[in-house]
Amino acid sequence: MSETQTLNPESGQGDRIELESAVVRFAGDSGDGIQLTGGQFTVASALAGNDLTTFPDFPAEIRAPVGTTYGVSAFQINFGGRRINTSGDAADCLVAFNPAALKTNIDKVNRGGLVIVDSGNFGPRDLKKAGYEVNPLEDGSLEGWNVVPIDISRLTLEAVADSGLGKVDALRCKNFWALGLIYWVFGRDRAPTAEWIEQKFGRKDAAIAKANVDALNAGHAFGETMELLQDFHGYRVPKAELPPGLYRTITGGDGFALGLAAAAQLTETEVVFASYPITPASPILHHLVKLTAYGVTTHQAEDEIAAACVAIGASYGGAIGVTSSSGPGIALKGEAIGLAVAAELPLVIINTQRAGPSTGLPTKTEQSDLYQALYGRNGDTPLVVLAPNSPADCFTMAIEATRIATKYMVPVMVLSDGYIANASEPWLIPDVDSLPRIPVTFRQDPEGYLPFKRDPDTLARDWAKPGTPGLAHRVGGIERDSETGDISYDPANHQRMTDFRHAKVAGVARDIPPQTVDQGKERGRLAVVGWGSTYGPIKRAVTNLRAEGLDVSHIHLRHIWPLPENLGALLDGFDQVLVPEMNTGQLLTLLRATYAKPYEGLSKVTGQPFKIAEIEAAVRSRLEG
Amino acid sequence: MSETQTLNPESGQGDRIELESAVVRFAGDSGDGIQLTGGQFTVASALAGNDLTTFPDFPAEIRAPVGTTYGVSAFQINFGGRRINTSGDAADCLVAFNPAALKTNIDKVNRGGLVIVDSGNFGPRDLKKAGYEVNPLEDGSLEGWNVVPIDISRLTLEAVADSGLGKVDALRCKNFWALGLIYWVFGRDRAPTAEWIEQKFGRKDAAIAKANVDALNAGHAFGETMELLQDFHGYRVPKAELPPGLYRTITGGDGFALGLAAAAQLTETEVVFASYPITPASPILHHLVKLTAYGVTTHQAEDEIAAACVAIGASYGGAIGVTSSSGPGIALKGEAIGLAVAAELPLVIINTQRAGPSTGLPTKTEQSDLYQALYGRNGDTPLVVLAPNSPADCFTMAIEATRIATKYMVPVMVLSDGYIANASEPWLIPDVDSLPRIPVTFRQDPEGYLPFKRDPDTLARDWAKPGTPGLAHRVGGIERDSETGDISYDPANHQRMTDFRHAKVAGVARDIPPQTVDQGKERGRLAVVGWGSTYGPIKRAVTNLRAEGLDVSHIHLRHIWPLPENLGALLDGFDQVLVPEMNTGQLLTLLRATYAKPYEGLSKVTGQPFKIAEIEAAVRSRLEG
Amino acid sequence: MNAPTTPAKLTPKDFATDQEVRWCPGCGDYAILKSVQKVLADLKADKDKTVFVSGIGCSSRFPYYMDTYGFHTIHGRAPAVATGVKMANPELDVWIVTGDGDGLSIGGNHLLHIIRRNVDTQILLFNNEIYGLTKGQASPTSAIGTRSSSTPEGSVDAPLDPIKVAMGAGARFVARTADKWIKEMPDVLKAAREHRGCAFVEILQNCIVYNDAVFGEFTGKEAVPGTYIHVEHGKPLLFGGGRNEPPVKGIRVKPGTFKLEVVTLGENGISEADVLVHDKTDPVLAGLLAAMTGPDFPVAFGVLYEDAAPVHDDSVASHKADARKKTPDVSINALLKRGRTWMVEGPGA
Amino acid sequence: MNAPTTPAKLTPKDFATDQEVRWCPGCGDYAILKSVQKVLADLKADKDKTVFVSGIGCSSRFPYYMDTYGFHTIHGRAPAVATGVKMANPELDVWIVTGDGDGLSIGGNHLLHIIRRNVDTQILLFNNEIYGLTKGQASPTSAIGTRSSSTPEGSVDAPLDPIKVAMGAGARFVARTADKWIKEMPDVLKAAREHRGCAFVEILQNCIVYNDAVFGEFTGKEAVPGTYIHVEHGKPLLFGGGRNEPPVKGIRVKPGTFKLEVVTLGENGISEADVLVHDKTDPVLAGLLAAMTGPDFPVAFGVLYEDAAPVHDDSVASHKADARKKTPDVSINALLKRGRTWMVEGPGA
Ligand SMILES: Cc1ncc(C[n+]2csc(CCOP(=O)(O)OP(=O)(O)O)c2C)c(N)n1
Ligand SMILES: Cc1ncc(C[n+]2csc(CCOP(=O)(O)OP(=O)(O)O)c2C)c(N)n1
Ligand code: SF4
Ligand code: SF4
Ligand SMILES: [Mg+2]
Ligand SMILES: [Mg+2]
Repeated sequence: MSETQTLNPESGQGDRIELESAVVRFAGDSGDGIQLTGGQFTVASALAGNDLTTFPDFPAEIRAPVGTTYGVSAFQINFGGRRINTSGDAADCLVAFNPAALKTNIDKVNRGGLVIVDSGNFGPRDLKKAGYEVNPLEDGSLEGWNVVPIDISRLTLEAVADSGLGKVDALRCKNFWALGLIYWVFGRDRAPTAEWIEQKFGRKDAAIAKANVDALNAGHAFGETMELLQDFHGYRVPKAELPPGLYRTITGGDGFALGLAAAAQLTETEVVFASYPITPASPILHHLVKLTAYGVTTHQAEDEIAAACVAIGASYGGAIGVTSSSGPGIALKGEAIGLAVAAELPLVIINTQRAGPSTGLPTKTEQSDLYQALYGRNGDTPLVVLAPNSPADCFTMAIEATRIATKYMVPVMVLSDGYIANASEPWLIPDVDSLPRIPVTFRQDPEGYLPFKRDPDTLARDWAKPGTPGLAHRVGGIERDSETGDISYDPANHQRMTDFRHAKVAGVARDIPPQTVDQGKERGRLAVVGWGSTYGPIKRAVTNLRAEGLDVSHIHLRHIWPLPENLGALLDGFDQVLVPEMNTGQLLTLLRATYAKPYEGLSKVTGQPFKIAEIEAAVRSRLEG
Repeated sequence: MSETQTLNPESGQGDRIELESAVVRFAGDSGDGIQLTGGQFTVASALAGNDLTTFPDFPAEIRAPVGTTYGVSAFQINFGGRRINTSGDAADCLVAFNPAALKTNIDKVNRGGLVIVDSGNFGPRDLKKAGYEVNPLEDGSLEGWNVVPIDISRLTLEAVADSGLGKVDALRCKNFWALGLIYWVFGRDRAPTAEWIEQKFGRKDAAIAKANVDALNAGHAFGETMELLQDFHGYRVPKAELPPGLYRTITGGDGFALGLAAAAQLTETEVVFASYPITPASPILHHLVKLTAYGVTTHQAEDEIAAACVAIGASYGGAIGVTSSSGPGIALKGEAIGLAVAAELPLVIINTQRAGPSTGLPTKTEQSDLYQALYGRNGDTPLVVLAPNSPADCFTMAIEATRIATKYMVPVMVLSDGYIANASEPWLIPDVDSLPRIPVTFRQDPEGYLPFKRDPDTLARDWAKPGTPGLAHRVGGIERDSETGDISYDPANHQRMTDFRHAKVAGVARDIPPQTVDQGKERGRLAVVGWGSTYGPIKRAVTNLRAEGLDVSHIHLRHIWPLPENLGALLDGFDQVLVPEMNTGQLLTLLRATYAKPYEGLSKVTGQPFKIAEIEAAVRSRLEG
Repeated sequence: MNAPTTPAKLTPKDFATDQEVRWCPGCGDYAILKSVQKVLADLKADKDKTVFVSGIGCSSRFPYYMDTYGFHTIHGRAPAVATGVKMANPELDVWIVTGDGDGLSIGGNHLLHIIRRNVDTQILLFNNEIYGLTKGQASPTSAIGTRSSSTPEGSVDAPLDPIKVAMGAGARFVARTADKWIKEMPDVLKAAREHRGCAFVEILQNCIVYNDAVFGEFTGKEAVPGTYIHVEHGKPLLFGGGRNEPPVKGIRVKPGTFKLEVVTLGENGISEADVLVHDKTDPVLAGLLAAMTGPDFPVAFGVLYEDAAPVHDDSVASHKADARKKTPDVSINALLKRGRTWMVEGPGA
Repeated sequence: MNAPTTPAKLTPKDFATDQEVRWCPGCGDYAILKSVQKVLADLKADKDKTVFVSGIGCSSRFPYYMDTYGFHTIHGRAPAVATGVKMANPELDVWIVTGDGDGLSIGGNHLLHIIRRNVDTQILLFNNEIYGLTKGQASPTSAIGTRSSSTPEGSVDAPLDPIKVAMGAGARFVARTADKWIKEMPDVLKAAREHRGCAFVEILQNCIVYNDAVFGEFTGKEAVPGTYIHVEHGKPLLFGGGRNEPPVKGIRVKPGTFKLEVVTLGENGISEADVLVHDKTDPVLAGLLAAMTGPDFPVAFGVLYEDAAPVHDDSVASHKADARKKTPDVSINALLKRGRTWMVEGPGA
């Protein structure tokens, strides 16, 4: 059983077929409004009570020529009447607006899946641009799928004929025509989308708004009146059981941005966010520039080094310095992060990882910067590493990072990735007022102030803001006396400070929740240990395997360094430990080094997330082999 | 038994006391010519047939005010009739030219050691500048040592009275007076030093030359005629048994510079060395700027990133690109090193490590950049890591790094440190003509050229120099097709290339010598596993402990990544494995992660090398406890 | 030998690779690519001796489309990599392609220093006043008020003027052209290639997606007469007539100041003789010309400044030659034995 | 309250820390330290509101000796750290101390950008034309031919002119002084502090150990008359008389050019009236003055250029104020609910 379930349209009996969950994929030219269409379908599914996860699949090129394979933009949604953990291994239903979209996406559709194609776009030039020599709709190459060619272009033109729009504008409505059809397939309510269209276009151009609504309705009517497949009356995906409350969708970029704004409020301290644009990290900046009113000042620096240094300067100045980038940019920040470790200043560093090495595959996801997070600096330079496991968790982890950074006066690296950054999921909006405050105190008392004297509990030094009377002091990157902070070349002092830095970070382990088992027993034959964005596929795979009766548990780390205090003992309870990662085994290195146990890795480095089936197979081979 | 042996002057019987080895330390103001004095004593000891190791102890300040403690410059030499591995845990004999030198160095002298002090410099102002409230020569605080106060200043002035020099210049001769006295103490020949003085000053100023020689002779005569201590007739340190041949002294900086020049000759390929000044790495640059004629072009770049990029550009252009720095500078190069890994170009990176984190203690030694070497980049970015274990080994490792980099088209990181950089040892000059050539072939044949096609054996791609007809091609940091090198977003290709990069570096293990045991048995109770500059103290400690009958072996890694293929099995032969490092346990992490065995670390992070006694104690506590 | 020694006539296509060009349709980069290919063809350049080095950005994809040697490096570092290429092989003709973000934001330091060292390369800075590849953030050359994904309310920081920066670093060749000056661009590029030393060329380039038409008024066929001037060494600074029309305006020094002013020919007795003659060796004039912007002044195109100076390649070469001259024996064995050495005799001795 | 609100008279000592100053005896840094301490005392600066931020180098040890807030950061990055400090608290008076290596080699890019953004700070660039702390390698300002540990045969690359670089980045305040101008330096520093925006001050500083006396001829008590000029806004550019002597020479524009020339008063009928009056708002004049070097010209000291422009601190502040104005409810709960939301009813509903 996989996260998604292959459709079997033939089984219909006049009624809608009930599906536990379904994966729909829209694909077309960047100009076809694919992301917008997907977004509307997402809202409709959410309103219909489904749980869901969505993932946009942008072209690597900014704007490729129309009709080319590398210009195809796609959007995938997995929605269901049960908890949804991934955007789906493969689609049950594809809408392809042109040959290029069909070509690049057909392999992502389950055999037997429904493939709706705008046959109006399959002329010789369109086929040639996509690199087809023969029309795939005619050569039998699509036999394994339930292909439904519809001349959506023509039908759209007909539907909006009396709108007064020119042909080009009229054709722009075809995504809504297709959306209407898909709404029929899944029995969705059109009203909210129609409303949205009114709001978006209505003010500027009532004709365009009306045409789009007409197209939406026409597509829907087409579904109702025409038989797409023999005896096919559409699907029904029941409501999921979700905790009640107010929901919105959230991406990883949103999560961090909103989480930092919340952190500014919870700490009652201004956040200074400094970064340099880079894929796939930039959405955090793009969101935060709109949140100035909430106590977050943003700064687009001249480069990543400057961004880190601006954040460090801001922390020195009494704000919460945050910097964000992706792998290559984080590499550049290494020296500056060392300064923050040495000066013992709070600093939050967000790395939205992408496929490396070097420029790598900027738009593809990977988890290969864990080494860099743990070890990517000169000297013995420990810091705290956290990893959210979903878009919504970015909100939580932004706050957690701020809490640890300010409480321990230490840099905290948060590892997200391209998948988390762009994926979107429904989010039960939390009540920020009910979250625990994060008390941040600035030293005020000049009496007995020693810049590097420590709180005996946290080992944090005091945070003394410039401008505070009587606390003038100097800090720097040269080794500091363990109390006065003056430059010290004393060997014993260097050992003491090294030990302090180490113990301070290690001590954070006492201040984080003990590691729990996400699913399965606390002891057993095999534990799958994951971190970050592999949460979804591991969770679903373990659910499936446990349903089959296999003795497997899922442990997911969100605090990577220090590791939770109980982790070693927990892992000792399993005969085998399997660590799936989208890298060549980086968490594996950490765990083996820490516990000196021969845990095994499962590595995938393709720029693509794990499939549920891949995890299942790996576990099975170990438990059944 | 330690590397050095405490003197017992009382045991003299009119004859010189024979010592297996001795440690002498000179200390004074930077302006007192301490390093020069030490250098002369080194040559004299070498000519006397001793093995030796020396270490200069410069002040952190460029030129501090005269008489201050932080302006003290020192020089230590350990020499003997047996193999000498370190510059000595502590001195047997100290020459202190002023109170500040006494104050900062007395703790580095063995109890009972001989302390010669220029009492002519112990006036109230001198004492005050050094922070003494009472004259230590008079308050009994030096009771544990054999202190011999001599008014060297006055005696020097007397000795050179007829030189015609003014008082200031005359006083400048006092280091030679003291050297003469020490020559008497250890029975050294004055002639070569006198000759050297003639050569150095003779041409410019015969009077100065004569005065210095007179001072040298006067100091010596003083030793012969005056009794320094009761019944003390000086020491005799016998000749060491050294392999015959022509010798010179060599520091780590010299080793790298000469090794790179040799590599240029052995590969018949030009070396382009690009770096940015930084302590303690700069001596390599300072030496190489004088070796232009030998096929090494140097470039002082605007920063470390540029230095790495110039080296990468040079490698792309068909030269051997080399870059060098210390920890903070290497941190800055991380992104660029990733480009070299991705573009698969040869690159040699030399890191002369210093104490971190951040600016740390620039003049102090540490081994804390191993993590950074192994893991300090974004992405899965494997490269080769080597570590010379002595100044002379830098010569060998520069050549080895070049061999691997050019054969495998891969960056090689070489980890030296502040101790190796500045320590000096006698070096049996090798015959470079008899060293194996390093064949470097540039692709010439356009037929079938594919930029990323690999040699099936080494997995290296061809090196194609711009300017070669018919080979025009493009490389870059975006993931490349595994044959054509064109940009490829194909998931399977990314996995393949990731695997290639990994396998290529792993394959180097087949091309390096199997790990040997430096000393002791191949199986046993405890193996001490070291790397880099801890070689000396570990070697001496293990020698001493083995002489005591303890079952301990010494294994020293020079190839750190990939690890020698037989290492795991070798370590399995020992009940315990102890890994001493001047960091918080970085090689330990690598070994534990690789072999999943609970090896133990011994950490020292003071900016100072291990003492022999510290290693001995750690081993003893494990074998005797 | 009878083999022909001059290559057959080359065409721009000879410099094109088989890679599909993947800029957005309508991007100004296409025209620049064509122009560079044309110039190399016209000059019968040896493609095996030509190297394009770039950083990261839309513009920096350039090398993939040139059938020469090429290195698409990392963001901002192309000048340093190019310096290394030249040090390994000074005979190569090295072109650096960079963007306003690549060259003036993250790469500003390397730009300063390659210019200071006067490494014999051509730098083509594609200035579209925006970050194209990362989807449209403000760049250090974005005009104040530019609305972008990182400055939704309009950018507030003053932009850098690329030519002013280059001159500040001591550039000895600076020129400006634009994607839309299809006819004029090749001559500027040729002049850059002919210049020994580091030739800095700012190319105004339209990013149709994120910053469309910011140069529209004063570049190309549709440019408004009077908004631009093409300068030429030794020729009077005349402009304003529109395409193929005689100029109607000129530029002269505002008497008694260090400022320029625009004069109208025929007004107040002004004739061509009153107009300043362009002297490309005058750095002050170059600075003033580079700084001209509308609406009061035309934007200047062409070679604004050129004056020879010692070239890095030559100083490296002569340093090598001197060293060799001073070191008759370059064997490593001799080197190792230099300085203080001593013999240890074998046990038999 | 009766407590005094104006602080008692401050002395330079009030700004000195208990740390032993560890520059080499005779280093020019001592005089600069004294001068800065004096200026802060004279201006009754609030030391709790004053921050010194530096990079790495001998010069960058400066903060340890100032009893104010201080941050000794990493090599070349002080401008970026200082920008962060100002963003956290714009009320602080932030001074940046950097060297010719720190500021113009590794830190060149940050220097460009803090100047471009016009962050309200004072930048003191100690130019000794050498790397002091790392024991004497050539720096990007070393004169051609400088023999150093990295250039034993003399450096070959053309040096950068710090002021030219700053002006190239669009600086709105540039000044030059020297360690040996003990009497004149305080006024320059005061002017820099008074300037709203980024004030760039080049301070020629003697490194007695590695580059002694390179400025000896034209700085301080022993300077040769005629080799230097102290400029003042609105005053004629006169010089050459030596200490306490009336000037004998002047500077004027070489007629018909963009060049300056030196004239001798009383010769060929030249009088003070023929001499150019310093206008600190003229960037071209500032550039020409900054570029003057011996033997033909005197070296210029003083405030060469100053002209107000929008300040980064203000644009950040007004951006914040605007945002608050547009967002009446700044509760996060309201923010989270913005946009599309939907209710999921509980099982009981
Ligand atoms: C170290 C690093 N930082 C950031 C990026 C992301 N990045 C790629 S191109 C670019 C800017 C591109 O702007 P520009 O140089 O103006 O080129 P254009 O795309 O406009 O031609 C950025 C920020 C990167 N690839 N590497
Ligand atoms: C990243 C890094 N690179 C290199 C160094 C070594 N370093 C310290 S100071 C310095 C240059 C100092 O020159 P300058 O800025 O002119 O200051 P000065 O000592 O002359 O005052 C260098 C190269 C360093 N500390 N950090
Ligand atoms: S984003 Fe702009 S600069 Fe980049 S290819 Fe598209 S049009 Fe050209
Ligand atoms: S090395 Fe030079 S700059 Fe540094 S403290 Fe000494 S004299 Fe001053
Ligand atoms: Mg751009
Ligand atoms: Mg300097």
